[in-house]
Amino acid sequence: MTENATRYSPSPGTPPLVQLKGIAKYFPGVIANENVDLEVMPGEIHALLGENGAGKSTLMNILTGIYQADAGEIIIDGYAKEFATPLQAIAAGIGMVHQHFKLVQAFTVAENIHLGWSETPRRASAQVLEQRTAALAQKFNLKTHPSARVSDLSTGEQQRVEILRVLARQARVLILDEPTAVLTPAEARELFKALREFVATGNAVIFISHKLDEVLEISDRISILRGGRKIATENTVDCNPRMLAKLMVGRDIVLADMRQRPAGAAPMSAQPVLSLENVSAIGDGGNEALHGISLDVRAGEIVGVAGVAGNGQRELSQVLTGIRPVSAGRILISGKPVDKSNAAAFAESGIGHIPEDRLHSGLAPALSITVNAVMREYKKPPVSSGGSYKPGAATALAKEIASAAEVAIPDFAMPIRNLSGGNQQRLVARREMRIADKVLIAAYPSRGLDVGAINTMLRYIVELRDAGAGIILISEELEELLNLSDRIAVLYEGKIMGIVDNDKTDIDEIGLLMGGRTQAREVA
Amino acid sequence: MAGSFRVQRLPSASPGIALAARAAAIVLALVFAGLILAMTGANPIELASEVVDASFGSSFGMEDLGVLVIPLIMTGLSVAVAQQIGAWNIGAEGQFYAGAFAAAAVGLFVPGPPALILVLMFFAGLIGGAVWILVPTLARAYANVNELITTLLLNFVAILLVYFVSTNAWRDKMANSATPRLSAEIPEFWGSIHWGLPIAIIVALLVAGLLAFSRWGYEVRLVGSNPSAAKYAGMPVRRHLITVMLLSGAIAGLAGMLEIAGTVHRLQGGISNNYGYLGIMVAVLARSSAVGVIFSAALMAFILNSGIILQTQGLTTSTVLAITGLILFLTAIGDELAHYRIARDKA
Amino acid sequence: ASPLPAIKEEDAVIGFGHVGPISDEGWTWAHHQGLLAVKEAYPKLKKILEVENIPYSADATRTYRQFVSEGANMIFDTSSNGDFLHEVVKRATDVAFMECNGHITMDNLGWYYLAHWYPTYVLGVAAGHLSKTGKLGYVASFPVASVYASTNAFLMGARTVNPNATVQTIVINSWFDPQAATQAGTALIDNGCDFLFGIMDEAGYLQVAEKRGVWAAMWNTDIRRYGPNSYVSSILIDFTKFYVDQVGKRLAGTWAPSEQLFAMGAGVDRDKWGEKVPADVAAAADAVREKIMGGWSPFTGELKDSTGKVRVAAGQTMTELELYNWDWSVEGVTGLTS
Amino acid sequence: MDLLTGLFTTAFLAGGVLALAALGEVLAERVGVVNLGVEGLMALGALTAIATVAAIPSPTIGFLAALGVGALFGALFAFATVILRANQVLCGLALTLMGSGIASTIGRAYSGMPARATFAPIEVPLLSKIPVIGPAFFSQNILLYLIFIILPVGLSYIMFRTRHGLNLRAVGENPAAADAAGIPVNLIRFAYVTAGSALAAGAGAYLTLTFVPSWSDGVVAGRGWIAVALVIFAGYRPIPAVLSGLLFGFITALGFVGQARGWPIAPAFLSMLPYLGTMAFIIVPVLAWQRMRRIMAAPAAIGVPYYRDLR
Ligand SMILES: Nc1ncnc2c1ncn2[C@@H]1O[C@H](COP(=O)(O)OP(=O)(O)OP(=O)(O)O)[C@@H](O)[C@H]1O
Ligand SMILES: Nc1ncnc2c1ncn2[C@@H]1O[C@H](COP(=O)(O)OP(=O)(O)OP(=O)(O)O)[C@@H](O)[C@H]1O
Ligand SMILES: [Mg+2]
Ligand SMILES: [Mg+2]
Repeated sequence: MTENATRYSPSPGTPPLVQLKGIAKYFPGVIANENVDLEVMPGEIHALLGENGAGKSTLMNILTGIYQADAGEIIIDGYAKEFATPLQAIAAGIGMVHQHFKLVQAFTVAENIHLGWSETPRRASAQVLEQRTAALAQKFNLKTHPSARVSDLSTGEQQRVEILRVLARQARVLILDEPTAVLTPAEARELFKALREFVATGNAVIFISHKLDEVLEISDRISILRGGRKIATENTVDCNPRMLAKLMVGRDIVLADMRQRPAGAAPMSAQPVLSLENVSAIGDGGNEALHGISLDVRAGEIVGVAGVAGNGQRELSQVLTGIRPVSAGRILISGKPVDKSNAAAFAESGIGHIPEDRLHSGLAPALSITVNAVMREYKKPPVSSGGSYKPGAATALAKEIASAAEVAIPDFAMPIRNLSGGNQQRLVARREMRIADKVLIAAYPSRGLDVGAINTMLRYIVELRDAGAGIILISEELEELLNLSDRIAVLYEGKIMGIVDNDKTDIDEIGLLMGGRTQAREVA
Repeated sequence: MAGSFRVQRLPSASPGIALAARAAAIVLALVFAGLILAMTGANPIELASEVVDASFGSSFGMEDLGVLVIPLIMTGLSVAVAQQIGAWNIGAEGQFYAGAFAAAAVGLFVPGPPALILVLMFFAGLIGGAVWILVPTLARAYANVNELITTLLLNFVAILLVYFVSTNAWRDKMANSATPRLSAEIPEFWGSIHWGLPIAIIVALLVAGLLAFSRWGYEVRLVGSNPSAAKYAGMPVRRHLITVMLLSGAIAGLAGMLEIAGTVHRLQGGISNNYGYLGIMVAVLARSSAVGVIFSAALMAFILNSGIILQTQGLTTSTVLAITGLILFLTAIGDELAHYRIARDKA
Repeated sequence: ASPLPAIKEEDAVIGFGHVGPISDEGWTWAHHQGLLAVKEAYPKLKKILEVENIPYSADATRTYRQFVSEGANMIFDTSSNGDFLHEVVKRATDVAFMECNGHITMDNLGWYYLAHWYPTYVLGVAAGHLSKTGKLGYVASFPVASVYASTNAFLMGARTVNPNATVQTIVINSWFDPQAATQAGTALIDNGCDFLFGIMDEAGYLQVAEKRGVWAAMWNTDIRRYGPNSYVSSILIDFTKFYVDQVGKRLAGTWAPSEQLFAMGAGVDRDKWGEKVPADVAAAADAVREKIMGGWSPFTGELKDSTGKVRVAAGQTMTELELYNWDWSVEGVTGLTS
Repeated sequence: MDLLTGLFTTAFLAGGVLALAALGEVLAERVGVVNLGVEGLMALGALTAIATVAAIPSPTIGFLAALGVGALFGALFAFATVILRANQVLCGLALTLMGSGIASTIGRAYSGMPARATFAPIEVPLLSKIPVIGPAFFSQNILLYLIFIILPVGLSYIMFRTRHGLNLRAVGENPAAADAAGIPVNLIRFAYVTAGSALAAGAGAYLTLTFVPSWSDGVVAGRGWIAVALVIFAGYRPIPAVLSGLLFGFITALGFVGQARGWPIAPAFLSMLPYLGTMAFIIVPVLAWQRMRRIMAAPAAIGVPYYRDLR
């Protein structure tokens, strides 16, 4: 606890605000939850921890009436409840910010805030909704564009809409499923302040996160799930990161200094392997999203890209991988200018890409794991020869990728959608690293991963760097950037505000740049 | 809460259960229809044995099925192919006519030995169908215009075009509204079943093979499933959209060619018994699998032919239509229910 | 070819294949009346097969084949299915086939049709009297022989009264589409036509005529109740005698393929005049009817086509087969060819 | 009657059928369900209207009865596709077959019978005297005002200006999001698919109570398919849906007028006009004006059954 707001203390004998008893949920072949008990007291911020796939989201989906439990009881304020539909849960004061956004892409922010809400005026014109949204955004101090279409927003901006929506609904229990994964530290701090104010009046928060520091900072108690079962509930004051990690994973996690290069690692090259020279690009909305960006990556180097989501990261990663054409400037691969943006050619010349939104743009969710795993190498033997495609060889390659990614897969013909987000992420990362001889563009590679998995993911990236590839690491995690990058570029409104050397900078300076201030001192 | 049993939906139904569900749906529909028929005084058992007898008991019946299944395989395949890339080709009907039109043009006006003419007609059919879907394809690929509506509208145009030529310029004076008999005919190999049947099956297998075992097929599946991911992988999204839609049109056009060169032998209005629309059902029943289309076309042919048999037994067309609808309706439900299983509690 | 052997009534199976529904109150309904007459005349027949709505496609072959499988001894195709039928005819040589509006005969296939152009000419005379504007409207399905004969005969009749009369056709490109027929009728009236005629099976344009207060004549059956004030008459068709006769011959073993065009008064005629048709108009038209029944043919040259070319020389009379296969419009008929 | 007036009059009559059916389909597709049963529903409605007025000679009762029958079959379709989540395309086509089959089976008893009661035109005083447009629009039957003014304006108000409209559109765009926000997805889908089916049957009733006042087998003649197409053309919006019905009716009428006036174009080609014209109206604006793409976009979840447990 850093700053202490006035704590709410329930009078003795007050029943828990939320009590789950013996909850079980089975999916075909999976025990998502079994015999889970959970108590959340009024005034409490209760953190829920667990590895990817531990069953956290499932448990919360049961509490919000989206899933029906196969066994167990939900007790609110001491009264047993049946939540057959989300509406009943909402009526009982339960609100949730979902891990996979529940937003209507074609609607504006204002419309998304107001849908399904009983307080929405019956006669709801666009103007009215936008005014109300602006007022709400002001009240909860979350920046949004009420009239913007959600499909035009970055992931981070979309998440802000989700948070605003639930806060606006004055829930008594607020469930946040990895809410801060895409917020800047400053924004996260704002959010925490709001959460503390929220519980100060006797409300409760269930907070799911993989960021242990954050959990230790914000929560009062912590429950840990593993393999669908609850392992423990502890008071936060009694916890430390190492012990939490061990509880979650069942073994010790060693956090190493990633910038340390082992002997035999490839040295940083003198010449850049990938350069942008004054590159501009047009965004989906038709406006210029990148303005005259210049950036070099050398082999064996990790260049971090910091910045609040929505400041051109998506466009930058697309330009760097040939998906989006440049409107001005040029791109050089190993010193040779690229004359036409072409994603296949970029991939063939050794540029891999872990995309920001893996489910939407990096995978075909409805197709098999095999098909998705070979997406980068289907043109090469052994998967294909001539014009033919060999399903057997493809599955073999998929198995190879899966084992490198340490993902256990029962059936490679099953749609990849059925895998957990974390496992999808690992597969994509391994798939991309196989082709990234020159450069890997990794956009938010650790987003949504548990500590163990983040550790693995970052290890992958460092291994690749040591093998001599240049890395562009786009992230909002300043800790992560500082822990890995050799240099950090800060993106703000489509421009690079500055590129700083990791050895000569600190969080504060980067924070200023992220806010749009120009660089205070020059970097050599 | 829930007892010791619970209902789960599996992402895919096991083939055995799916087949059983389909059979159950058909049986249920027939029982239902039989009850209604019995109420009107007909003898449903007798009718049913008549259907089986007439379909499989005589060479005539088998011939009818064999001839009817050809256009159904082809139009079903056409729709299924378009589905691979995520497009709805509601225009197989029109492309069928366009293919028939083009093939007839060759058959009527190009002199030459029949074998050569047949080959030319084959390609004319393919091209005719592809040309007919060209505008919807380009409109979809370059302006993202929904192909469902454009392909549908062109059906009506194609039908009018065929009526126009067969009652005007190309008319045979000794027929009411048809062109003269085409010089070249696809030979028959068993009764009235012509070589169009093996051709249709080979084309379906070829397409299935291409989709499963070629790089092109791999890319097409990916583009059809998630264009954004395909773009990310550097695949030519638009080019595949165009080629697959043109292929879909060409296959439907070939259906028209096979029908006039093998079965009808003249160009005239009305030669397609809604084969294009039936192709949609065939493709849906086959879950857009190219091999599955062969089987669902056979099922559809059996249902349709049974309808004709029932009509000669005194059932009106409209009753038969309603029964066919009921069968398909229950089949759709059965297909979905096949995904569910009842599981025992693990607790 | 030797005639098909006689069969006992108790063993005989007769098939009827129709293009439309029996309930169409037009063409198919008329043929169905024939079937009923056969049933009445030969009550002991083993079976009468009847299928409606047979599409003009390979489905027709399947249907007629099914008739044969069911043991049919004689089959009537009531709306020419051409090759689709002939395919079956060739393979079922012991079955007698009659094709309505057919064109060829085989050892076991004959054809029959109606010389509808004569009563149509009579209706044309009435139209010439009744139409004030001289603009006659015609709702057509497709530009086929029966439509050419119908429009031509209609105008020729009208021109005997009003030499400036014209027939404007609208082709709706469908054999059955009440919505389109209604719209076509409306468009004709809007364009100044005050007498509608056509070849549709349903009452669409008669209802329009009634609503708009113009005259209308119809085909096939008496459907005056749809427009009692507008109804002039119909080309009334009657197949009962023909069907009973044909079945009788088949049973007796005397059936042989024949080509038959029913003459006026023998299967085709005008209907009883509409209630509002003035007596003098009816009388004038009936006088022409008498003349035709007496053997006179109005289809005598000189006849020019719509381009002005002389197609039938002066004094020359068109043969019945020429009338049956008419494929050009006489001067004054517009809309069939462009 | 003036030619242009006649054109408009038939455009309203013929277009009304399409407009009402298209409105029904807008309702279904807006909540994410494709109903290809329109053709069959129209046949059922057309017959129900005729059969009802044969017993009770009131066109209003006939129309309401058709709505009821449409709702009944719509509920059956919705039960299969929304509750049981069976394939929408297959169920829709099956509904068309069943509807047409049942209507013509029962319809045998009613063929040859002119509608015993129809909606009579009402002359709106003064307005009906306006040249050209006056008689075409202000001396029409009451249903026409329902179809061309009350329903589209009302529905588009509900859809785009109310809370309920926001919720129903959300169901068609992203049922999972709607569900999580507390919107009863299946209830809304069920209700709107049923209501939309009622309107489709209403279109059939409109056909036999005003435009072609009698039952005959096949009277719908494929207009149901056109209505489905027009919905896409109209960008899934009520007002454009009725306008596109009107446009289609107008171009069809134009084709007939062209024939009546002896335009030197073969009738077959004039008959192609409405189809080709509609194609041009779809493609050209999108080519000319990029923003149309977004405006015309279909609800994102269209045709996809919603499973809560599926991710
Ligand atoms: N709808 C579903 N169908 C089938 N399996 C599911 C479904 N939802 C979740 N699962 C499975 O249930 C298990 C728990 O998933 P859940 O999403 O609750 O995990 P989580 O703890 O939230 O993980 P993460 O940290 O990755 O979000 C996983 O194995 C997952 O694959
Ligand atoms: N993400 C997508 N979702 C659905 N369809 C898509 C998608 N991406 C492409 N398509 C289809 O493929 C067509 C061509 O795609 P492509 O990406 O080449 O076009 P574009 O560059 O986005 O469009 P344009 O150049 O016309 O602005 C699109 O018009 C569309 O029909
Ligand atoms: Mg989760
Ligand atoms: Mg043959």
